Amino acid sequence: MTQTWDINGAELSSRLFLGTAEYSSLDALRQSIESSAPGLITVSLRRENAAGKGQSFWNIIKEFDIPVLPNTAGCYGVEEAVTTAEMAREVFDTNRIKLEVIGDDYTLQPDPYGLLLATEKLIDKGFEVYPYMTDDLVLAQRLVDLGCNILMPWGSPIGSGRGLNNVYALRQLRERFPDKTLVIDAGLGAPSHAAQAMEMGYDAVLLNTAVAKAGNAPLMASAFAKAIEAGRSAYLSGIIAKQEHATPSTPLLDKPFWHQEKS
Amino acid sequence: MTQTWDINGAELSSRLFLGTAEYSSLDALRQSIESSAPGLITVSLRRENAAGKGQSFWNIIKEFDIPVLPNTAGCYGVEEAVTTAEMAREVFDTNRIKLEVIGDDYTLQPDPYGLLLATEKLIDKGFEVYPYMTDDLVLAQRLVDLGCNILMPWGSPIGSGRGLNNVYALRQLRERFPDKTLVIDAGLGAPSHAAQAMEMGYDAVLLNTAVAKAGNAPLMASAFAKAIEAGRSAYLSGIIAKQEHATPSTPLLDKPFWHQEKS
Amino acid sequence: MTQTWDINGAELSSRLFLGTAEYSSLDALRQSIESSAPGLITVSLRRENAAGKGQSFWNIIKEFDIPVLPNTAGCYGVEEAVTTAEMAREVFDTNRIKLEVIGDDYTLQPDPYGLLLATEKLIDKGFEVYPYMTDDLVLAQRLVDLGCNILMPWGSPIGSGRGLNNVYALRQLRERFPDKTLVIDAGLGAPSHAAQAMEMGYDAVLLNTAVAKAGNAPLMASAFAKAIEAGRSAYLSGIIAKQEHATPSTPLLDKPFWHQEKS
Amino acid sequence: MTQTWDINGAELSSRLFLGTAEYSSLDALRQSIESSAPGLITVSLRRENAAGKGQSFWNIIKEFDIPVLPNTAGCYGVEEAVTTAEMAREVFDTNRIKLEVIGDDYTLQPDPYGLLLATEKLIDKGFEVYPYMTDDLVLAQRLVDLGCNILMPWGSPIGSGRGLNNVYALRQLRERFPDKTLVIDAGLGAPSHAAQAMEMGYDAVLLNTAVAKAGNAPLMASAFAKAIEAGRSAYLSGIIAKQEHATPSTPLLDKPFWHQEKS
Amino acid sequence: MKITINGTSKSIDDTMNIHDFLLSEGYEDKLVAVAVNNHFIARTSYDNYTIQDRDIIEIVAPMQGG
Amino acid sequence: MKITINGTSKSIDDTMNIHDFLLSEGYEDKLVAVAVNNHFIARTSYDNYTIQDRDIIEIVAPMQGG
Amino acid sequence: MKITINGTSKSIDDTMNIHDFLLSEGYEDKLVAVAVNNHFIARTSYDNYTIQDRDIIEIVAPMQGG
Amino acid sequence: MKITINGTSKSIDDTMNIHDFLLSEGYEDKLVAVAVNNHFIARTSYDNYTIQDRDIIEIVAPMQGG
Repeated sequence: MTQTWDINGAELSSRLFLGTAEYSSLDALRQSIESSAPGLITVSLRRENAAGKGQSFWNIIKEFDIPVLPNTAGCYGVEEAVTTAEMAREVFDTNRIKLEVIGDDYTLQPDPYGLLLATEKLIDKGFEVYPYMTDDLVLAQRLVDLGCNILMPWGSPIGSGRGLNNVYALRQLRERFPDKTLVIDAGLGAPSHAAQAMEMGYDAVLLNTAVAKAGNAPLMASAFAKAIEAGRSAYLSGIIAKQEHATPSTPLLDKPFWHQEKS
Repeated sequence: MTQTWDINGAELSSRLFLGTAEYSSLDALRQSIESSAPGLITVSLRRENAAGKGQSFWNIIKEFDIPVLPNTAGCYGVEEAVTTAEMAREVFDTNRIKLEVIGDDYTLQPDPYGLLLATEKLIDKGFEVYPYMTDDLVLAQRLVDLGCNILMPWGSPIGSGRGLNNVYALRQLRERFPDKTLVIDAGLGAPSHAAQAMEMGYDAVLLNTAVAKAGNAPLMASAFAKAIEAGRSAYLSGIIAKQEHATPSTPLLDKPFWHQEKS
Repeated sequence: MTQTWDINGAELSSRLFLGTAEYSSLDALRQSIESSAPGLITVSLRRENAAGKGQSFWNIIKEFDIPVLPNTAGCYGVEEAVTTAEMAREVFDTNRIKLEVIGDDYTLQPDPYGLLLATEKLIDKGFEVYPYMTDDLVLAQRLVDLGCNILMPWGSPIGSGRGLNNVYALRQLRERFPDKTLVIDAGLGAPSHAAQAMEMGYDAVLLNTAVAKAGNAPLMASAFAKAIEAGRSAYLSGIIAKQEHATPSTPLLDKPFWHQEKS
Repeated sequence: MTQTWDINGAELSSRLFLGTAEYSSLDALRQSIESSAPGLITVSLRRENAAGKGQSFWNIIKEFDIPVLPNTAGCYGVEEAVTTAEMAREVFDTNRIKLEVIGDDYTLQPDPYGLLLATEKLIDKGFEVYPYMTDDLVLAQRLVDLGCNILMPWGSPIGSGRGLNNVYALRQLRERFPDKTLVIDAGLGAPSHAAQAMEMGYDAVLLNTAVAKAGNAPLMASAFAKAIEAGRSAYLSGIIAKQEHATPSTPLLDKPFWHQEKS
Repeated sequence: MKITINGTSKSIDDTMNIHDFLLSEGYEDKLVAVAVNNHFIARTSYDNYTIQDRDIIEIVAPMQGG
Repeated sequence: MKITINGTSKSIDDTMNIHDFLLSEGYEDKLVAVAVNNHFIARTSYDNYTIQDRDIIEIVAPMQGG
Repeated sequence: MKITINGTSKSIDDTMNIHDFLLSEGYEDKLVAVAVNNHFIARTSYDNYTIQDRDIIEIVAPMQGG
Repeated sequence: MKITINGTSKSIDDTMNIHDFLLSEGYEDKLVAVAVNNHFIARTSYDNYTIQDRDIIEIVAPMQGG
């Protein structure tokens, strides 16, 4: 019933992109992936000791036949982000990179300056860049000019659960880049936030904290998966326009007692 | 995967209540019921001539093994509403009645005075009253005092597609009547509105115009069905609390290049 | 520069109605009245012992040449409210009564049923009723039918500082009762809330907690007074319509370097 | 009663900065300045022919003893903006420059890249830069690093009258730059928007369209002046915290009929 | 005598009960409910109620509703 | 006899009217209003109303209100 | 030689400096500023800059702005 | 000589290339990637790069991420 869709030539089975961090256990992570069947799974790189603690996580992800999207989480510098991307490409064997260049400690806001520099270098190196960005229209245009086909504006700060802080700016982005793949990345808290984004015509939603930190992660994962499908279907179907006044749903034609006085 | 739930002793298969009016065709109606599998279907009564135009509609609804909820749509008077309810009980062979006593032409707002009088009479006559009401807490208490186990506050005016006009009042109702069945009735436009209501702990959502007048009614019907399941699951799972600031989803422990300067 | 206005034949010098409770001291109350020069001052009645503690308060209010509006605060019953109103009329020598009939302990919501009964009795007894009401359109019509020329819908629960919980309903009230005096009573927290109400065409604003509990009551009182004047002037002037896109304020005609490429 | 305040060492008599464009007549402009007594007046430069059409406008502005803030409105290029600023400094005999480097035709969004380059050049040339910027925190930090003491984030697109599109981002800016002068520039429509900005702790508000295009410009100008004073006083006074439930303003101690049943 | 049926006035000669009336009007195989002068008449009472001059009769059937 | 005044019960020996009662209680120079058994007693009726056993009397004065 | 002034091309015979040019164009009593080929020319330099063929000259004055 | 590996300094006697180093450190069967002095070293270059004194080496593996 879910339709597959195309992103830069790859066919994805879902418009939910799911993060793998912050779950109470690897088992909770596995169950959340199973219950939501995401189209992409985001992963990261960390220092590894000989004990190989990262390997068990990776073995779980490999079980699933779902493409991964490595990130450069926590990078503040351009060189750092680029080198991390190169290591990720080798480890995960994919050109996809969720490019995070952080510009602020408190909001984890993307740095609109470093992001452009890193994007340019990575596209030169043959990467398929998924830029984690703000909702800035001019930044979006610069990224598109550099060759990005995918833009991932934040809804609100990572892990804040605030939903869409600036619906106006996000609406503008959709309107101005009708042919690009737009993904809301970060800040969502509830499925209704995800549905709202999809109803606006966004192509996908990337989530992590809202699922991983929910009371019941696998159940919340499936909730988001459904909400994203719901929002997409609503966008495709066409939503009724808001009215200032009521219009009766039940037609009044042939209503009985029509001659009666109002009480 | 959908769970059945109990409403006044009856087992319903979905938390979506779907209206049957305003569809572009009886076929669009049939397909919308099929695609969304609602828990209740709302129906009405109109003057019938010997030609029996109402019968074809009813034959479609009978195909489905879904309980119906007759309404008293368009009634302004108490007697009128009560007599309509009695006729509906005989025709549809159910004690359920969606009681509408309208108090205003432009907003189709429920009349909080006539509603109480009609509710009292109908409960005396053995009806199971589903009151279409405002979000007024005192009205809710009066209805409960009369014996209502189900309350159906409006989200916004019928057919307006505005969603939840007064989230505060609706939150109060849920908080104050934890043991009653609360259904958002009327005014929703998009699946995100329905998800939001369910995330607040509402038990069900009643819709008509948002589906019937959508560009593609059957697709929108399924969208709402999914959004309602999503919102319910999120409520059961527990939604993360909103934060003012960001918290990194990807842990920074063992991040490479940790010693580096920020660019 | 402030204009006087007419309310039921009386001339008021301001559209701010100020409550007198909850101030840190009688002196803070006096200064707040001085700094904001309200059009009406709300007062109440309480049990008095021979020591006469109520008299000092009243001596302060009497200093000001400002009409008072006694309330029936805390009344849950109709008889109780009516008898309180009668005592207030004698003590304060005015037919004005702010009629509060409370229907709920937590929200202090007006009881739409008791309010109608008490209003009818008090109008029979020659009172000029200022009903503290919800934003319910049908209740408003009933009150008008009983002879009320003034309606005082709440913005949000008393003392909550939430501002206008249901802008839609308040807009409807203004639209439907263009010739009645509409006053927002209760729930405001900040001057911007009061300005917003006045911009919507409300005739006045009644405040207490937002001023009395502010860090600096007299300063906040003057802030609300200014905001109410600002909102009124804006309403009279006519506010620009919201636009989806920008329109340059500085005209581009004859801009220098017009031939230049964009950087 | 209005207090003067210091901006970069200059003493201003008001926290309203008023634009001079789009008025129905020079007379409407003069009256609006008179009725609102702004702290700064924004002006621009345009191509002049020998007839000297610009001179009459300037003669009006000179009448007022109010400092002017020239802008670089409509500049898309860095060089263009810098040269315009240099011409403005000579013509208006002030180092102040409202630096606009536009990055988008539809939203007139500031270009966060060109803005930094132009700011650096102008600060080198001894200008006091008032940057018209987005609400981007990283951009703000870069501007501060370049030496800006004043930041002018937009509320929403110029002339749109939408008010504050992203309250969260604006709140972050205030919180993170407690010692800088923050001015909301562009997008406001109603006085309540200006009051809201000032209540958040913003230091001033810059307006043009909302006044010039109002039904009655001089009246709207005075409305904004009052709303800005109201918001500032509220900020200084301290606004009550929002509550979920009500707290009675009129104390219940010694309430008469205390023994009574609730009706 | 004159009656009103679903808002339209109609003349019928002899008095009859609801059951006969529905038959004569061709409703026999229809799922309908009946009210006379704003009072509900149950199916089980169709034989018992004899239509009077000036009766206002409502005959209703299932219809779409929200 | 026993009465209740402002929620507190009190014994008074001989019957008196409201006017006398207020004097005896020391309210003479106070701005107050009176209700007995939930009914308002106007100032002009103080002399006419004789306090009964078990009367519930409310005596109120101006106070801060919102 | 041909120059562009405020976006309009114009022919002037002999070379002159900005000061002479403004006089000849009737700007003497106007409050204006000047840029040539996108570079600002300060008043104090009006005598020093001699207009060249193909120069692009901007002459601006105060105008309404937001 | 002294090197830094994943932020911790370490002494190794003789020079070796990345391939040998990973073996000696017990990473042979691990899925890892390597950077030296902030530059990525591809697997295919492990044999070619000889570790120098003061080299800063990062060895990373898959980990949870959002």
